[in-house]
Amino acid sequence: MQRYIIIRLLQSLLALWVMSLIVFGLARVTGDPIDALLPIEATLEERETIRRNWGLDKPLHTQYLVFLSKAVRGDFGNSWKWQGHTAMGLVLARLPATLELAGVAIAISIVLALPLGVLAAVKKDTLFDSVGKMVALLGQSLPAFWLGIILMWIFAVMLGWLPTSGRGGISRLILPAVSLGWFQVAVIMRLVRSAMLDVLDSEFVKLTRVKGLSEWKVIWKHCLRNAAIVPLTYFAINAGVLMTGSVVIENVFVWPGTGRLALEAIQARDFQVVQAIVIIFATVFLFANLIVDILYAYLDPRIRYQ
Amino acid sequence: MAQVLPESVPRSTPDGIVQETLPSRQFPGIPLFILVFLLVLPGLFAPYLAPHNPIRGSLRARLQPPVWVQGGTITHPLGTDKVGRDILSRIIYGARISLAVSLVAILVSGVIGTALGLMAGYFGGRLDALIMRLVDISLGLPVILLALVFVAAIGASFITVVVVTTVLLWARYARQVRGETLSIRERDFIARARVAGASHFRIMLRYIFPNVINTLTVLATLQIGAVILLESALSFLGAGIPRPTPTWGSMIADGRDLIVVAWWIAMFPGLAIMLTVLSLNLLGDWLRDRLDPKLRNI
Amino acid sequence: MTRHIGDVILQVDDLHTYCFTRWGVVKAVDGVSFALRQGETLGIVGESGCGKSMTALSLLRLVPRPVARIVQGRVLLQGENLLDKSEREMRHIRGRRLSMILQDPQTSLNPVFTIGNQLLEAIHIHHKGSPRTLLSRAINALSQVRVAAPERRVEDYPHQMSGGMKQRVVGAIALSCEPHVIIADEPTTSLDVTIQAQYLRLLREIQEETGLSIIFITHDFGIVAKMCDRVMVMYAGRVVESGPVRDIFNHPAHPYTQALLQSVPTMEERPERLYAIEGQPPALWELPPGCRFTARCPYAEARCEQTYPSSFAVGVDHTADCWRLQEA
Amino acid sequence: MSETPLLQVHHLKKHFPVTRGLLAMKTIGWVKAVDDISFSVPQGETLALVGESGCGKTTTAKLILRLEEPTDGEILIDGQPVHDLRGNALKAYRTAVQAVFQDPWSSLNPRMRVRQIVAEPLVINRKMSRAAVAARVQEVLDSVGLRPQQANLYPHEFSGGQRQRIAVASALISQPKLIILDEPVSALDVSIRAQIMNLLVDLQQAYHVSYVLIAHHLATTRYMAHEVAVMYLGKIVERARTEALFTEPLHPYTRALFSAALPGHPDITREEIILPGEVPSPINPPSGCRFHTRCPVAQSQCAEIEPEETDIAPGHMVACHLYN
Repeated sequence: MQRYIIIRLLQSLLALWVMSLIVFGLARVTGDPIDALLPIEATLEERETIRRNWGLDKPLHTQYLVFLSKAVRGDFGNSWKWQGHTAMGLVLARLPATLELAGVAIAISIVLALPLGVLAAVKKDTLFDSVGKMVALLGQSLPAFWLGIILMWIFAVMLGWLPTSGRGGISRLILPAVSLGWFQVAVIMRLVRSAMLDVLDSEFVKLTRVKGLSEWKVIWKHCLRNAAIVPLTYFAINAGVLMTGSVVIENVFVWPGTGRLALEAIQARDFQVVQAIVIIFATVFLFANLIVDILYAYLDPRIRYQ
Repeated sequence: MAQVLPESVPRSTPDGIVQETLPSRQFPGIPLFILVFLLVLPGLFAPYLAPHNPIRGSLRARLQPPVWVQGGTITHPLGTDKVGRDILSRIIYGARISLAVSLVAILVSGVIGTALGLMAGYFGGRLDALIMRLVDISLGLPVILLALVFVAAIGASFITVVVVTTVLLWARYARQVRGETLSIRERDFIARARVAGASHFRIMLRYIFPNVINTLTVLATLQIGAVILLESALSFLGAGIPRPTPTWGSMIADGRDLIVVAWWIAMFPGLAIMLTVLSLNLLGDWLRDRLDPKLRNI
Repeated sequence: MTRHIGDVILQVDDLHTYCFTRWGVVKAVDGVSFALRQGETLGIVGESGCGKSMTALSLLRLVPRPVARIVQGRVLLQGENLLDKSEREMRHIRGRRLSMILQDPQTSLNPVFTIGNQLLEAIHIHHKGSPRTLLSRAINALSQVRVAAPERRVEDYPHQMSGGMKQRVVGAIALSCEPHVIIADEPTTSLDVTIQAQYLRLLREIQEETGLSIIFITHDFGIVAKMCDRVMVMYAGRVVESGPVRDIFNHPAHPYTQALLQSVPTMEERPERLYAIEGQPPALWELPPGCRFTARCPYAEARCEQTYPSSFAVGVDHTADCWRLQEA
Repeated sequence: MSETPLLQVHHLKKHFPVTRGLLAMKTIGWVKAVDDISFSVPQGETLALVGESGCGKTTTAKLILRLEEPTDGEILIDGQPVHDLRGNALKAYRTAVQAVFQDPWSSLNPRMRVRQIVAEPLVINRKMSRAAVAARVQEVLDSVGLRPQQANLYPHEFSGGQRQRIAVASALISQPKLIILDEPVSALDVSIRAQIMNLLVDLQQAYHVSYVLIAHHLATTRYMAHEVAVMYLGKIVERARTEALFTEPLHPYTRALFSAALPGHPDITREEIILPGEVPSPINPPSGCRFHTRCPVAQSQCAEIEPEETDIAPGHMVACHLYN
């Protein structure tokens, strides 16, 4: 078990390192990195300062080592657009808003998708199942940003039930969280359904019925725990999808999180902030993965006792 | 839909239990129809189909509502945007981008992903570990963010969009193909091929690849939908194909701020995306039922 | 054997279980009748797809729904018709009065729960008591199937055990509530021969201790010879021959039984050539109207194709469905 | 028996490493799947390797088929060391040695037609015209009892027994000298098994081909094999002509296997030897005689000294201290 987590941790660090290479590389793929790193209107003086600060006169690998050693300490330099702030400081200040949004979206998707998926599998080929499948299909086909706009139009503009944008209070959280979680609901529901169908077919479920166990216990104790492993795997992958989905949704709802910061920073060519965001997103994603891996081990003793 | 007998195929397995497959879906006629008329035909023949120039509008005709709403005209059946461009024509031209991006991205990532997945699954060991690590990393990349960074660094273009989608998609193919290859590799017909002296290349090409084609078809169909969604999100954020080329995503972005006064600008391109992706998903599901070897008599 | 064979405990009359599929109605069990006495072992022999497993699942009312349905018949357990019971009543019967050992020990235990948990669950359904007494019952059940150090084994997960050990646990679960009848569905097919020998001996010992009735489902006449008192041969959903085990081995009456017995190589002698039954069993969704073995039978006549033969007595308690026996 | 046997196996060993470690794999033990076994098979005869799962019989088959590299020892076909073959000699070997596997449901490529499946060994290894290949395919299909029209079908259109016939046809097409039969009937229905066993015996007589038969079912080996080698935990514990072995099994493990075999009639009662416990792990197998942990007649020396392979009678080898 310990060994398993250590392996996963090492793999995460490896991924993070690759990410740092990408971030470092991106700024340098097109000729003079200064062009990429700074807005066009930057003065010659500023260019020179950056060039010296980043050691851009030195060979590439030295530059990378400098970048890496600073990055490890969370130092991505100062923001260009938001003068007087460090890139990392800006990102960390905005991170809670994004985590709040993503967290609620995850909660919505689990609370809805898990029972719906289980019921769809148990009531396979009934009306409930067909409707569930259609809802799931629809969910996977809607662009989240469009859904957000339409929801905003209906519930905020036409009905006036909810505020259109901004952060603060539950009422402002509902629309963005639903828009962000919608896709997840669809995907997880489908995964749970198919995983449940496989489990319901298995021999050990037959044995629990032979024992005389009630159907309720067969499903919610024996099947769900086995079936949960599949959507969990997916979840690890899609923690990243949620994070990036927030870039889109935050911009629709003017949610003051990292996603919105990212777009603003990119539009202002504030590369220091962008780099910090990419690395932070990757870290959050990898951390989510690690948690999923640990949950995995909790659910499946075959991993725990490896 | 109501049927007295469950639609299913009995299958005698070696252990003799009659197994039941999922009820087979009806032929996806409507989804195919939607795909042809919303994506394929407009994508191929946009200049002949579009009633108006998608880029140049007339300011006199700005913010016209669709034909069935009061104030709408038959000249612009789906209305116009704030600079008087015809929404219908822009949707027809937008299909080109969706079609081109998804086909190119699917093809490139499919070839790369399949080849790597086959090798990882077949040879195993360190090569497998290496490729799967890359897959994990690639699946963990914050794609949209990365795309934005790309665009900031290189500039928005068709190539950027294709590169970004490929970076995400190849890994899904590789993962899927590797998984299938792992299980196919253990089957006795591979051992028989090795006994007969078949080379690794021949085994991968003649024995494993034909057995993953079905999965690939299903995956590709479903992925086209995913690419269209991704491309539209990038366009929406201004990181897709640069303006003034009309794309469904950028049209929605145009309509966002005007949603209160001119809901149709954002509504119709969104519906186009939804219907296209929904049709692709339905088609993929149908293909899965039809082609997935697990559900067929082998 | 020192077993006492008592009264009829389970009687099955004219059981029909059909699967309704797109290809037509699969008559998986098509008119099966038999009686099982207390303390007796009845073998149900047949090839894959002959309906033997579906018969077993029908007795427990666990046929895969909605595809399969029991369409006709009676299953009388100690005089009560199980097919009239509600699902709730059935749950009290399963495990407690009628239980089953499944075929594959590798997949019949839930990998994510300890075996103690799965065993306790079975006991808890039918018995009330403090956790302590239930646990001691579980440990007893494990020692009954000769699992060494059962106190420690209850903490184990299935993947920590060997196949033979898992099958013992499956047996312990099935036996834990002291059922009157147990159905063993090919419980040893996936075990090695020496482990199979251990398991068969174990079942016999438990039967001697408890007076249990066993329905042994198998494709192997060797198991029948070793374990069973009476045997019932199934072919394509029907019982073609049934009778006491020695009678069947000494005077098989149905051509299918005869052919099966001759086609299996034995340890005792090497025949010059094995008798081979040509062809293969018919598809269950397009059955001929007459005898289902006609196409492969060396003695087939015109009437065999047209009408299904009735059962003819060929000895005490020994019947077979074959027109050739009408004259005799 | 003066000429050299077709297949000779000398002191064959196959040890698989058990590794552990995060980055640098460290070998912490060895699975001794096959540990110093020797046997030979003359042209036209059948040798059966019998034993329970994990005894090494399948690994032995893989070694002969060159699907695994031996750790030590050698395998000779016609006096040529199999694992040194390269180029044309290897191609010749690939046609001379073929295999039929256990599960007909997984041993045929579902995406190839029967004629392609059957022709594969020829297409890969020999330069032959299409017409010649097609003619040869028809010939072997006929010899296994399939109709020529069936060559254009896909495997899923066949039943288990017919699939196994296709597998046999494919093994026969290159006129091999040796066919490895890995449990060829155990996945088949009882009424089909006799068909395939008869077919294999007939083909051996017709083409004078040798078989190495992997089996766990003793009665099958009695019907099919000329010689039987009983394996336990990577070792051959007893090897004898079939008749001799079945009349007088010597090794305690062989006896237990015989006792455990199911009887052909309810009146047959055998001496009941129930072995305690299960087969130990092949990782760090028991010292001395590997069977001593379960042996009903084990003595003190059995735990310490490994018994030597001893010929009790001509052609009857047993490795047990009882017979030294």
